[in-house]
Amino acid sequence: MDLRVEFAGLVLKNPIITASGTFGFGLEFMNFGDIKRLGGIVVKGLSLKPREGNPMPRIAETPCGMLNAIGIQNPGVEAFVRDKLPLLPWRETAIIANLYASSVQEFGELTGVLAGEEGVAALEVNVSCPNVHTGGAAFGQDPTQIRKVTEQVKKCAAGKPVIVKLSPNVTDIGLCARAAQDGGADAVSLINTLLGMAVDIRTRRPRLANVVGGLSGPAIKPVALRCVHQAAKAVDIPIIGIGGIVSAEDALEFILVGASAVEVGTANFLRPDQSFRIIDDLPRAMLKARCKSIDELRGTLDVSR
Amino acid sequence: MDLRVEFAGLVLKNPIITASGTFGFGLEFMNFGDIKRLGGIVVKGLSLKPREGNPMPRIAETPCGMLNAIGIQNPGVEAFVRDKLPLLPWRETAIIANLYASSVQEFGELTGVLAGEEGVAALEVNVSCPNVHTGGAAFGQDPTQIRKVTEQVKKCAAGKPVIVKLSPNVTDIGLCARAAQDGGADAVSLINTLLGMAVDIRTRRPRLANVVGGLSGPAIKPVALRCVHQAAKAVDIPIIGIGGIVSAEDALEFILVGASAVEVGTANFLRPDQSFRIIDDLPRAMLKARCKSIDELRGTLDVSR
Amino acid sequence: MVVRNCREVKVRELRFLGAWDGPSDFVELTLENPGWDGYRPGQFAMLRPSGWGLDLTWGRPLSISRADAESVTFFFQVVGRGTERMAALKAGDAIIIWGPLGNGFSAPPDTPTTLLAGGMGLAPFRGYIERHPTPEFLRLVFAHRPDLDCYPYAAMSEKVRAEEVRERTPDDLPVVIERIETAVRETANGLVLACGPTPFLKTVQQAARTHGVRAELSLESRMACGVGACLGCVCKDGGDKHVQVCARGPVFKADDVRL
Amino acid sequence: MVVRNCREVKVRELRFLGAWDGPSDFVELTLENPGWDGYRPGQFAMLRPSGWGLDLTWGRPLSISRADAESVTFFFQVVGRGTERMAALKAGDAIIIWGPLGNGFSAPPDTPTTLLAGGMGLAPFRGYIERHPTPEFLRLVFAHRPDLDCYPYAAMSEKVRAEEVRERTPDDLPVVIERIETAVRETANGLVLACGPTPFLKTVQQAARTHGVRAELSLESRMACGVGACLGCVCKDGGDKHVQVCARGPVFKADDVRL
Ligand SMILES: Cc1cc2nc3c(=O)[nH]c(=O)nc-3n(C[C@H](O)[C@H](O)[C@H](O)COP(=O)(O)OP(=O)(O)OC[C@H]3O[C@@H](n4cnc5c(N)ncnc54)[C@H](O)[C@@H]3O)c2cc1C
Ligand SMILES: Cc1cc2nc3c(=O)[nH]c(=O)nc-3n(C[C@H](O)[C@H](O)[C@H](O)COP(=O)(O)OP(=O)(O)OC[C@H]3O[C@@H](n4cnc5c(N)ncnc54)[C@H](O)[C@@H]3O)c2cc1C
Ligand SMILES: Cc1cc2nc3c(=O)[nH]c(=O)nc-3n(C[C@H](O)[C@H](O)[C@H](O)COP(=O)(O)O)c2cc1C
Ligand SMILES: Cc1cc2nc3c(=O)[nH]c(=O)nc-3n(C[C@H](O)[C@H](O)[C@H](O)COP(=O)(O)O)c2cc1C
Ligand code: FES
Ligand code: FES
Repeated sequence: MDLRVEFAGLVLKNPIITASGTFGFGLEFMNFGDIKRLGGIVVKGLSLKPREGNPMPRIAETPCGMLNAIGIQNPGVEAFVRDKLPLLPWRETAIIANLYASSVQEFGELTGVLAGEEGVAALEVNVSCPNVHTGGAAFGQDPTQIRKVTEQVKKCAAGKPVIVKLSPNVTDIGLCARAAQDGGADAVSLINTLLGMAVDIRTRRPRLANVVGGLSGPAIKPVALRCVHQAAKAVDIPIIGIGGIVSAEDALEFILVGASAVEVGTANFLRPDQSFRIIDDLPRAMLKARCKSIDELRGTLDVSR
Repeated sequence: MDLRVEFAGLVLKNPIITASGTFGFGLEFMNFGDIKRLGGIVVKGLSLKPREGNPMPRIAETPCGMLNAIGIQNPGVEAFVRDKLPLLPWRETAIIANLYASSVQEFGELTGVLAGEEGVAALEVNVSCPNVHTGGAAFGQDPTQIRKVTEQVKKCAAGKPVIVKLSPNVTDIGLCARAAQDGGADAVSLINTLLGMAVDIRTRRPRLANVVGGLSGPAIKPVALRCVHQAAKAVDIPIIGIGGIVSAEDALEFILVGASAVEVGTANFLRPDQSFRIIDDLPRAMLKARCKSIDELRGTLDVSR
Repeated sequence: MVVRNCREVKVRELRFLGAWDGPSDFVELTLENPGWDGYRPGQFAMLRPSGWGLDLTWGRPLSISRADAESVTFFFQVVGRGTERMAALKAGDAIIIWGPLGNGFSAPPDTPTTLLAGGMGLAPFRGYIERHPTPEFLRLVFAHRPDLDCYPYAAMSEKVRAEEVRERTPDDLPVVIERIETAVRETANGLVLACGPTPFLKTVQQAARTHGVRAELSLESRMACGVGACLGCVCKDGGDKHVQVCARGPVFKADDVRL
Repeated sequence: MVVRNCREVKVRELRFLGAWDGPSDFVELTLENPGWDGYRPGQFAMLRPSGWGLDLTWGRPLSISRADAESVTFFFQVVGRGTERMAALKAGDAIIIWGPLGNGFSAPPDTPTTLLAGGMGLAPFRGYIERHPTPEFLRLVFAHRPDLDCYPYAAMSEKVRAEEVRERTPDDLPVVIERIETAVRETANGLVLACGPTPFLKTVQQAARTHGVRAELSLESRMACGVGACLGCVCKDGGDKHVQVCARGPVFKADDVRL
C-alpha cells in the first residue's frame, strides 16, 4: 500500500494531517504516538502579536460534535518560531503554519515572518474563523476579500506553498474556492467550522461567552464532503478535506470526492491517539476501497446513475 | 403550566408542530399517539401536480443525523385536499400545508388551491428544499426571489397565515428572513436541511442517487439555533424554530432564543411517538427553565457578560 | 392465521431475554412478549435499543422470525454499526420496538406453497412454518453462503420438506439460480413466497413470470420511519409509481413491483 | 511521593472491575491497574467508555481517587449524560483512558496540612491521605450537601483527623463559609489544599489571602482534550493570562489563579 501523497509542492508520507487548533503545537501529543508518523501537523492559529483569545466558557459539547469559540489564543508568531518550531520534527513531517490576521496587510506581515523559516513547510491562511469579531469570517464569506488576502500572502510567502482555508458558512463555496485559486493559492483546505450556538435553558444564557461558535466533529462530515465535492468541481488546485473525520474510512471518503489529503480535528479529542490510529488503519480501509495507493482513489467518485 | 402559543393568527395548544416530510400526512402516526394533542402538523410538501420524487436510494444515516433527497414525492395538492385533509382532525389541531413549486407563478396557483380550504390553518412556503433541481434552493438562497415568492403567495392566500421556510445554506440568514418579512410573510420557519453528501468507499458511489441531499437531526441543532438567533435579530415577525429537536429541552432552547413555536422532524424517526413524548415532557422542562408559560420564556436569552 | 390488528402497532420498551449461542455474527434476539401472537409472518418491526444514544438516528427493521405467548424472536446477521450494537446487548437490556409493521405473506391452507429463502431471508419463514395450518403443503428451498449451522434451518427442516443449496464461491451461482428456477417451475399451480437479497428476488420474479407462477416477494430497503411517513424506502410498483416498502410491503405480489 | 513519570501518560483500554454499591448517583469506578502507582494525588484522567458511540464527543475528566498495584479508582457523581452512561457500565466493560494528567498537590512530609473538600472535591484526597508519609500532619474538613453516606468519608476519617459540615439548606451557607475560613486560619504556618466547586474555592482563596496562608486549589473546567491542546479549559493566571487548567493545573497555587 502506498500512502504517500504529493501536492502543492508538499510530499507527505501519508494523507493524514492534524487540523489547526485541535493538536496544539504537536508537542502535547508526544505521549500518545510518534508525531513523526503524521503526514503533517497544522499548528494552532498564529497571529502577529500574542492573543489571549475569548473569555470562558469557550467550548460546548453537542450531539456528535462540539462548539468552540477559542478566539485564536496564541503566543504570537515570534514565540512560535522561537519556542515551538525548533522542538518539532520538521525534517520528517510537514509543519504547516495556520495564519490569522484582521487585515490584508497584517496577513502579509505575518506571512513575512514565517516565509523565511525552513521548518515551515506551508502556510494555511485562515480566512474563515467564526470566532473573532474583526476579520475572521468577514474575509471568508466574501470572494473578493479571499482573493485579496490570498494575493497578499502569496506575494510575501517567498515561494512557500499557500493553502487557503475556506468557511462553509457561505451560499456558494465554489465561488470562494475559485477566488482563492484566482488569488494564486497553491491549494485550498475546507471546511472550517459551521457557525453554531448552544444555550442553557436553566441559566437562560448561551453556553459560550462569545454567544456563537464553530461547530465541528462527525456531525458536520456530510456538509464537509459536499463542500469538497463542490470545490473540486470549481477549481483545479489541490484540496485538503476537513470536517468530522474520525476514521480511516472517513479520510478515504474525502479522497474519493477529490481531496489530496485530509485534516483531522475534533477526532483528536475522542482520544489523543486517534490520528495515529487512523494512519494505522489506512491500509485496511484501502483494501476495502480496492486501491493500492491514495492517488489511485483520488476523485474517482462515480456519480453516473 | 400554560403550553398555549399564539402567533401569526394561529392558536396552538402547545408549541410542538411536526415538521414537513417527517410525519407524512399525520395519519401514519395515529397508532402512536393522539394526533389531536399536537400543536400542529405540517404535512408533506405539496405541489400542483403529483410528483414521483427522486430515484432511490433517497436516505442515508449520518452521525446524529441523516441525509434525505426525497424530492418532494407527493400525490399533488388536489389529492391531498380530497383524500387526506378530511381525515385529519383540523378542528382540533392546526394543519399546515407545505408548498413546493418551481416558479413564482406556480407558487401562486398552488396557494390558490389551498386558500379556500377551511381545514388548512396556514401555508408554509418551502423555498429551501435542496433536493430538487429547478427552483428549490435557488429561491431560498436569493433574498430577491424569497421576497417575490412571498408576495405572490401572500396575494393568493386569501388571508391565511403565510409562513416562509428558510434555508440555512446561505451566507446571511438574516437577509433572507428580512426578505420574507418585506414580502409580507406572517412568520418565518427555519431551518430546512443543510446541504450535505455521503459516499461509499466500497462502491465509490454517492449514498444518495441525487448525489447531494439535506442533512437533518440532532447534528444540525447548533446551526439551527444560531440561525434562529440571527433571524430573531433581523425581523419582527414570529419565528418557528426547526432543526435537530428531539426533546422538550431542545424545544425550549429554540423558544429561549426567540422562536414562537417549533417543528420536530427527524426525531419522529427515533421512535414514532417522539413528538408526543416531547409534549408530555414539556411541563417538566419548563420547571427546569423556571417558566410557567411559553410566552414567559420566549426570547429571554441573556447575552450580557 | 390472524390478520393484522392495528391496535397492536405501538411503541413498546421490551426486555431482552437472552441470545442464541450460535456463531457470533448470527444472532437470535428473543424479547419478552409484546402481545404479537396475532402477527402475520412476513411482517417486521423497527428496533432501537434504549441504550443507543443519538448517533444512530434510525431504528433497524427486522422481520419477526417467530412469536409465541411468552416471547418474540428476531434473527439477524451483524452487518454494520446497528446490528453490531444489537448483538452486544446483554440479557435485561431494554429495546424500543414498534410493530408489527407492513403486511405479511399469504397463507392459503390448501395450496402447494414453496418458500424460497436467500440468506437472512430465512428469518420470517420460521414463524410461517410454525403457524401454517397445513405444513404438509409447504416446501422450503434455502440458498445460503455461510455454513448451514449459522441458520435455524435444522429446526425448520424437521417440520416441512426442505432442501438447501450453498453458494461457496461465485462459481456456484449458476447452480443456485438453476435450483431457484426449478423450484418455481415445480410450483406451477401453487404459490411461491420469496425473501432474500434483491438479486435473489429478481431471479424468483423472472422465473415466476416465465412459468406463470403466482409469487410474493418480501423486499428489503433502507428505512427511517418504518411507518410510511418518510418516503425513504420506496420501490416502484407495477405502474412505475413509488410506493413505500414499509407500509405497502414489505411483501408484494411479484407482478406489482419493479426490482 | 513519586513525581509524575511522563511515559505513563498514554491511552489505554481498561476493564471495569466492579462498582461500589452505594447510593446510585454516587459511583465508585474501579478499573484494572494501568500502572499508575506513581501518580500524584490531584492528577486526573480522561475517561471514555469504549461503548460510547460518537454522540458524546469528549472524554470526561475525573480525579484519580486512589490507586494501588491492582487497580485505580475514580469516584464520581451522576450529573449529566456522560456520567449517567458511565454509571450504567457493567463489570467487564472496557473504558478508554488517558492519564495521569496535569500536576498534583504538594505533599510536604512535615507540614501541618489542611485538606478542604467540597462535595465531589473529596475524591482526590482519598489517595492523598493513603499515600501521605505522615498522615498525623493532615486534617480533613469536608463540606457537603447530600448525605454523608454518599461519600467515602468514613474510611478517610479513620486515617486522619476529620470533620464535616453539611449545607442542608442555603441558610446553612454562612456556617459552612465560617468553618472553611476558620480551618484556613488555623493552618497559619502550614498548607491548605482545596478541591471543590468554584464558589468554594473562591472562599478558600479569599481566606488564604486574608490570613496569609499558603494554599493550593484544584480547579474544574470543561475539557475537550485534557492535554493542553484545545485551549478550551483555560483560566486566568496571576498575570491575567489564559492558561490551560488541564496542563498547567488542575492544581494551582492560590496566588497564581483568578477565579
Ligand atoms: C422489512 C425488513 C426486514 C428485515 N429483516 C431482517 C432480518 O430478519 N434479519 C436480518 O439480518 N436483516 C434483516 N433486514 C435487514 C436489516 O434491517 C439490516 O441488515 C440492518 O438494518 C443493518 O443495519 P446496520 O446498522 O448493522 O448496518 P448499516 O450498514 O450501518 O446500516 C445503515 C443503514 O442502512 C440500513 N441498511 C443496511 N443494510 C440494509 C439492508 N440490507 N436492508 C435494509 N436496510 C439496510 C440500516 O437499516 C441502516 O438504516 C431487514 C430489512 C428490512 C427492510
Ligand atoms: C480535573 C477534573 C477532575 C474532576 N474530578 C471529578 C471527580 O473526581 N468526581 C466527579 O464527580 N467529578 C469530577 N469532575 C467533574 C466531572 O468531569 C463532570 O462532572 C463530568 O464531566 C460531567 O459530565 P456529564 O457528561 O455527566 O455532564 P454534562 O453536563 O452532560 O457534560 C457536558 C460537558 O460539560 C462538562 N462538564 C459538566 N460539568 C462539569 C464540571 N463540573 N466540571 C468540568 N466539566 C464539566 C463535561 O465534562 C462534558 O464535557 C472533574 C472535573 C475536572 C476538570
Ligand atoms: C478547539 C478548536 C480550535 C480550532 N482552532 C482553529 C484555528 O486556530 N485555526 C483554524 O484555521 N481552524 C481552527 N479550528 C478548526 C479546525 O481546524 C477544523 O477546520 C474544524 O474543526 C473542522 O474539522 P473537524 O470536524 O475534524 O474538527 C479549530 C477547531 C476546534 C475544534
Ligand atoms: C425525510 C425528510 C423529508 C422532508 N421533506 C420536507 C418537505 O417536503 N418540505 C419541507 O419544507 N421540508 C422537508 N424536510 C425538512 C424538515 O421539515 C426539517 O426542516 C428538517 O428536517 C430539519 O429539522 P429536523 O432536524 O428536526 O429534522 C424533510 C426532512 C426529512 C428528514
Ligand atoms: S421507512 Fe419511512 S416510508 Fe418507509
Ligand atoms: S482540555 Fe484541552 S487545553 Fe485543557
